[in-house]
Amino acid sequence: MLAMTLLLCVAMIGAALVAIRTDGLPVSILAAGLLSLLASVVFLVLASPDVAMTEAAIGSGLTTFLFFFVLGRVRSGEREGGEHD
Amino acid sequence: MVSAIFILAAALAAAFLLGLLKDEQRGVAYAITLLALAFMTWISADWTWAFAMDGAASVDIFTAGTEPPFAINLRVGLAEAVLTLIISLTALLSALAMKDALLALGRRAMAVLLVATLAFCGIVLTRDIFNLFVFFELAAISTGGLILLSDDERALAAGFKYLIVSQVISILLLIGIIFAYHATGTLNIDGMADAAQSILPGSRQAFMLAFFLMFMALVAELKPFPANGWALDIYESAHPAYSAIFSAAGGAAALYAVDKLLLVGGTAWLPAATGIGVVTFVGANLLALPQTNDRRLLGYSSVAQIGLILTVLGQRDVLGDLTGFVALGLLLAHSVAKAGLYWLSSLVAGRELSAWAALRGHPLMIFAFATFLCLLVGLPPFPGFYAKWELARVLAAEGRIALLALILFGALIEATYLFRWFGYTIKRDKPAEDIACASGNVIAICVAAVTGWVLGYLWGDAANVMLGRGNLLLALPLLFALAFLLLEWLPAWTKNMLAIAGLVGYFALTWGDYDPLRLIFFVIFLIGGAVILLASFHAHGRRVGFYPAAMLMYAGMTMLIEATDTFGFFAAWEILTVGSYFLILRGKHSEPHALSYLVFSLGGAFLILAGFALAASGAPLGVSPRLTFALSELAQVAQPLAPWVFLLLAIGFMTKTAAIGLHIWLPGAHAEAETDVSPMVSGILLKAGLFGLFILLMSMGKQQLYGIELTYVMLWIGAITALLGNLMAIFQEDAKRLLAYSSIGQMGYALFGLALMNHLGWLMALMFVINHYIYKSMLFLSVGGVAKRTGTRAMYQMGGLIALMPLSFIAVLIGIIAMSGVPPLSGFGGRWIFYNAILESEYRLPMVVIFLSGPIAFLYLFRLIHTIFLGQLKDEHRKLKEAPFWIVLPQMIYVVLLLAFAVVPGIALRRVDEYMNQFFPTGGLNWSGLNISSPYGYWDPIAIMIIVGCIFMTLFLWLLFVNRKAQKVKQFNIVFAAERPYRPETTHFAWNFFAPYRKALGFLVQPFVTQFWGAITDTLHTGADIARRFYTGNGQTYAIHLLGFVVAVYLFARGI
Amino acid sequence: MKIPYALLTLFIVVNFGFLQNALIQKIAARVGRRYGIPVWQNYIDLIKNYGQRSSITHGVMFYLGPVFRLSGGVGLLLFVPSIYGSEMFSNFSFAGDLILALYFVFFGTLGMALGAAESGHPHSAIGITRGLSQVTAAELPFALAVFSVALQYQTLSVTDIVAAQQGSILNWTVFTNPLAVAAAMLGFLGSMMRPPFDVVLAPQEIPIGPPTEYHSSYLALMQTNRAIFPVAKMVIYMSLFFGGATSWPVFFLKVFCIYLWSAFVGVVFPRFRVEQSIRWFLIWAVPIGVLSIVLM
Amino acid sequence: MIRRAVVLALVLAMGAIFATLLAGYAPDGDLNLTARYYADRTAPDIGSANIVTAIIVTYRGLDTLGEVTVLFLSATIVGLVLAGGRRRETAQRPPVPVGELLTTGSRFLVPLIMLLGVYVFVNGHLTPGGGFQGGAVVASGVLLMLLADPLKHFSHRLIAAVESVAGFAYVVIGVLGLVLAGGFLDNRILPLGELGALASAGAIPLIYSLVGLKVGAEFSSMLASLSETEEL
Amino acid sequence: MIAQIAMATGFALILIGLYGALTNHNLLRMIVAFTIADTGVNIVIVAVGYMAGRTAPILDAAVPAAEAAQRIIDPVPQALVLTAIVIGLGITALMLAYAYKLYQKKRTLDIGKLTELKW
Repeated sequence: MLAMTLLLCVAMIGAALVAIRTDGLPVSILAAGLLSLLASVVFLVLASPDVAMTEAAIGSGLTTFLFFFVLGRVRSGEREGGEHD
Repeated sequence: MVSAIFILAAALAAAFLLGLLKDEQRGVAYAITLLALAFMTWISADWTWAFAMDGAASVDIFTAGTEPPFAINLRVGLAEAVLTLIISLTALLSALAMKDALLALGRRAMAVLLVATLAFCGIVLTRDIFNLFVFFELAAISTGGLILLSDDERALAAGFKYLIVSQVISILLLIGIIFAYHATGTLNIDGMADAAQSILPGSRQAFMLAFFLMFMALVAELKPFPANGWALDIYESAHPAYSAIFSAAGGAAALYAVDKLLLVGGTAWLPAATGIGVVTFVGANLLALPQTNDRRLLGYSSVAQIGLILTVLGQRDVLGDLTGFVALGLLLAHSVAKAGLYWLSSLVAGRELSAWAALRGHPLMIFAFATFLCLLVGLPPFPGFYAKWELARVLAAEGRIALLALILFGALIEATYLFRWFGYTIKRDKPAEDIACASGNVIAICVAAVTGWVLGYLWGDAANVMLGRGNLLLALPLLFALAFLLLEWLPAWTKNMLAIAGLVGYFALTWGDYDPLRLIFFVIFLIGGAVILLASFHAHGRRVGFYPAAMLMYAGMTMLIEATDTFGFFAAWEILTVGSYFLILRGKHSEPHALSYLVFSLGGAFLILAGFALAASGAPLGVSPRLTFALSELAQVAQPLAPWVFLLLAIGFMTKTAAIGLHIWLPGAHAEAETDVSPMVSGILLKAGLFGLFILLMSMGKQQLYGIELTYVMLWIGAITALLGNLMAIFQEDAKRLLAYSSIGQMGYALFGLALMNHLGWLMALMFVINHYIYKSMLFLSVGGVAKRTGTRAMYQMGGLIALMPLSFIAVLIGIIAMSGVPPLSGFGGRWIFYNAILESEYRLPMVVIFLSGPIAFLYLFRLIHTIFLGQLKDEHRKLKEAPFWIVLPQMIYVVLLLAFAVVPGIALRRVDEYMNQFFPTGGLNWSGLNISSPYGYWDPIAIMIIVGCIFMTLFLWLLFVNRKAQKVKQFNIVFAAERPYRPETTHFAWNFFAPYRKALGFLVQPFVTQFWGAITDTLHTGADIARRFYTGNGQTYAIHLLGFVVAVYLFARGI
Repeated sequence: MKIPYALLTLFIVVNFGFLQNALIQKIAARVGRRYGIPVWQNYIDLIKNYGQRSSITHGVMFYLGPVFRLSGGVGLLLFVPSIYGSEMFSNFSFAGDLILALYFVFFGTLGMALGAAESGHPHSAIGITRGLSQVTAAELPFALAVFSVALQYQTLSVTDIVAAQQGSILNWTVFTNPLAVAAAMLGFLGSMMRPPFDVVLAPQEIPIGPPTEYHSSYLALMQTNRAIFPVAKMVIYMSLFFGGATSWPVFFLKVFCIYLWSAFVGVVFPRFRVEQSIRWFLIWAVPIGVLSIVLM
Repeated sequence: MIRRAVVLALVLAMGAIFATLLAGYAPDGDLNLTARYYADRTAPDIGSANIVTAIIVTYRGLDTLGEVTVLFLSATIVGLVLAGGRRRETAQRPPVPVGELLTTGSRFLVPLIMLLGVYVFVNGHLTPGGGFQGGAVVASGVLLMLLADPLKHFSHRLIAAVESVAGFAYVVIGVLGLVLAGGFLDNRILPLGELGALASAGAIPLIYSLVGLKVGAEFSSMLASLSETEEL
Repeated sequence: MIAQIAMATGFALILIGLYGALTNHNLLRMIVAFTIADTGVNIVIVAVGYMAGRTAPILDAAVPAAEAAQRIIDPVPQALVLTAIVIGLGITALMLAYAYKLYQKKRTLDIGKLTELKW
């Protein structure tokens, strides 16, 4: 149980770092979606199924979709505003 | 009453109902929205009435049928009811104001508006911390939505910045809530507060941190100083009606949330709240100085006011049950004023401050604008004034002087930029397009203005009930002044008749119950005022705005005399300051000078406020600082404080008598005022300062501060003021400025006399009060009459008017004879008493300075009469008529008065002389028949008058007899370098009349003081201009500011 | 019964004034190795001016100028007791004390200024400016001296001050309070329109300053004042500093000597500009006055 | 470059605060006051098997009402914000042809998803999940339909009607709770029924299904308004 | 021990999210970073409520109502998180709509270019 949580946590932090540091925006959004998914698994480990379902449905499902939808609408913008600072 | 939950339920039901309507039915949707808002307003008004009238206890409303700690409960007390009333009323009026924007965007925007109101009411009502978080998020999202109402392109970016910041806030708040829950076991605020006391030391540190995070999140909602760039952008770009809601309702709700949270945190966190509040108040006010955009300026002012109220909340431990009275007073004043100002800004098209000049065509709007500014700055009869007084009293009692000083400094800056704005509105040229008089806006503004005055009455009543302060709005003189607001439609002369009748009537009613000293001031204020008002008959048309302002000034002065306790005195002091400000502002070029007058006067008034607060706190330790502090009790102030109180009050009063260093406002204010306003302000208003000094010296007498005798310092100040005032007067080219500087010099004399602290010194000062009133009013009136006829005030452009304006000449001649102290007239009496006074006093050196300023006074007087009336008559003035009858009449009255006073000075001075005995028994005058003798010399006015008269008449008749066939010739008929002069300009010697004096003593009149004050204002402006670059406009930077702010406060909090 | 005696004093002083002025001018001329005017010259001028028929006026104030001037001179003379001790020659001193005399000096100056300004002549206006500036500066040391004397004798009535100085010469103020007297005598120079400080009249530069436009009977009044006014002022100096006069011969002698002091200085020094004279008074005369008060 | 350094410093400072919080954290040995009350009182008072649902719907009913309003608000404002964009059916390039697999798959899957969604929010008070999760699932079903047939025009009128009716009904139930039972949003207006049965826990199932419907409608309206905006 | 780990990761996520939000100039990247931070907060909240050796707060056959108080973990944080997630979504949707509208009006997604409102 402990080992699994450790693994999940490390994965989550990895996903978060990828989401922040990566250049491509789609990759970043996907990483955030993955993070959400991992989070819902952690919620299961922390004995809160309700939250897990919500996180899965809304967190990874809808949020990621919203991002892709807006990204689609703003495709050209992504290239031009891509550089970090 | 309807349960308060219906406020939330009704809003929600209406919002969902709007969804059902078709898009085209916008009218119906708008009607439903107004109906829902009206219903919410009615419920909260009903509750407010119940609490205020029957004083019922606060009521808890349970949801989900279970006890609070386990379910969310709402509480409705007086504070909550009033706040929900303000929130829903502002929302209703704003809905009216932004009718077209709402109709344009359709029913969705109306639903969002309803939910926004619901969210703010929820924040106020809920007692559950997580529920508070939900309502805050609801408010954030609805703000995001309502920002779209604005037609300003930049609103979108502002909305996005706001959402970024609210994300950071929600992170902090959530973490804070969960750890607080973990430490205390409950989410209910009251439950958490009880549990916090009994936390075992182990987890106390964790709870403190959790509370810190929650506290920081809520304070961030209050737009604290360094981290409020996002709020200012919203205020600037959002629809003004929405900004009204955001500022009035949003501010009120967030403040009450912080108040509830502070219950949990206990007294450990109050210093932090005070610190943040004061920094915000002073910082935002400072940065508001260089603002030019009106809505952004209002944003800064709103942030500052919320900071001030946070400070008051931070002082809860000291204010005790007064916290509600003070905080609510300031909050309501802020909400009503800010909402009103934003609605006004929706009328005005241009966004610069001077674009508001378009309001000038609508007197009602100007009245509303003035009401809102007075509400904000906290001038009497409004709630802010009572709140500021109680706050100052308590802070001084607790010895928190630095905090009081900061608050007063911030308030002074706020008054500066607000009234500078008012000056632009009244004086700058009107922009082309008039204001868009949408009915919704106008209704909202009028309701706000009326609410402002009603609040003033209510707070006065509350102060009367709770603290025994007189309700200002019930004071007869103030009511009389305000009545003139309603009579504005009458022609000027009827109003003038009414005013004079009022003044004289009031004098006749109440002159009996005053001691001789106050009676003399009372005579000058009322009867003197009535005589000057005679000159106002010359004006034609309605003269809108003159009479309310003038009567306000006179009301202030009468209340000053009537005041027995420090509160009444200070209220009167501020009323006359405001009244005289509006009066001076009427002059053609008087805007900058009126502003400098107001800033100096308010600065002085705040010093007096601090002085009285200190005096009240100085009461003997055993006795708790009393609520009312009688003026006479100033004498019993404990020793360590007494000199400080004396210092503060003396400087405060000396700003009004324009002592050197504090005098730069006087020349502009008196010279640029209207013809009949200059005598009022110069002849009468300066005496208010002297009256204050009389009261101060009568009660506190001599004071020592660090071994220096304060009255001795005042002696020197008086002497130097007299010298420099007169010296500066000599070199003036403008007649009215010359008289203004001469007033400074004369006030220096009077101050000197007062500071001598002996019987004759005070008598001389009083003699000066009477003399100065008579001849200064006369001179100002005559110079005003001449200026009206010739169209100029520059003396070198006039000349030879004796033939055309004989009456004015006689008035000025008698005036300068009296003023220069030449024997037959009353001026000599003043000088004679002065000589005896200085013989008695033990100081020597200041005498030298006063001796030099005596003859100098004679110089500028002669310059006045020579350049205007004597010498060569200019061509363009050939066909001038005498000054208007109504301006000449008061002058003739004064001439008769002067002669009478010269012959029989006893009528005024005798009773005052006996009255003085109770302060200085030795060294009085004894009045034996016609002769007046003092320990040193004697003076027989009637004998002098007769002897001089006889010699004069014999010689005059003899000369007339000898030259009975004399031939009258024009001025030009003179032998001049053996040729006949052609141009009058070449032979009228007037420009730079006292050139030798300038060469000899010019170095004394370099404008050091003006440069000094100029340097201060410039540093403030440039400093503020550089500091505001801090708001770069980048949303990310604002989030970084917020984080930095949280970390900074954490480091500071770790210190305590 | 007071009035005839006052008129008698007036008559004596007028004649004494005419003779004294002529004598002083003769002395000044002799210093300049000129013969000088005959002693009775002033009487001739007076008769000539009153005799002139043609007279014009520039308005009411023009009339009042000389009237103010002369009544100032006469008033000053009569408000101060000429002869100490004699009831006859105490004139109208019951009406006011030293301060009345001090401020009555301005009455004449004010009148003169107003009258001259009404004449419309630029020279008189320039003369007035110079006159006022200089007189006010000269007034200060005198005022300080008077204050110092008043402090010394603790009274403002002239008779009491003179009474305090009776007895031997040594109790004259000049010995008991030398600084005050020094300041007063320096101030005295300024007010006597003699050369170091006669820029006001400036005979060569602007023909006799303020009274430029005056002629015939107006000038006559002014000349009678020119006789009375200096004597009246010197009466005050005499009473305050030099023990006052108990009889007319002593009166004439002391007044003449005081006048000589201004004459001697006048013939020696060139003319000051106005700011130079102001600075001179403020740098030299005033400190002495201040010292006299502070050391009292 | 300085900006990143400053941000790093600030974040580390916040990290320090969180670290102290973390260090100070000690898990409770036993349930605290509120949790114990919920644990003991939920079954008899509310009759809901899923304690979390009981808390969400009744005990902290106002929160949920607020939350639903949040969603309603977001949907409305997204509609408001995007209302500016030109409608899709104007000069729009023919959409990319949809793959065969997607259309048949969606035709088969959509009803199943909808069924799952309905099941989730109807059994909110028994099994984990509830109105929000169910709504989200329903929305994903609608999303799938959108993907399968981009040109399919959803009648905004219908979605708005469903949303409003559900919201209004929710408020009415709340007020009924005040009128009939103990307080606003009290679920005891209907019989509690027997623990674990479908028709138990008073009004909770009704409320939660209404919430589910509303959330489903809101998400679909959001997605619909998003899909109708034209491409930039 | 699990709770501590989860909470630590939660805090880490928040910090990473904040760092991401405050350094990236692209609006969408900021919004992504904020969602990460929100997830982090949710994890922390749930981790606070976790008690070792106890099961989910659902009363069913395995956990009868009687002994619920000893067997279940604290349900309150879960209720709070559920609301927090939904609210997080609400705000994210709004921010996305704003980002879209800003892009439509200003043709840029760089936060540094939206600075007309300043000083």
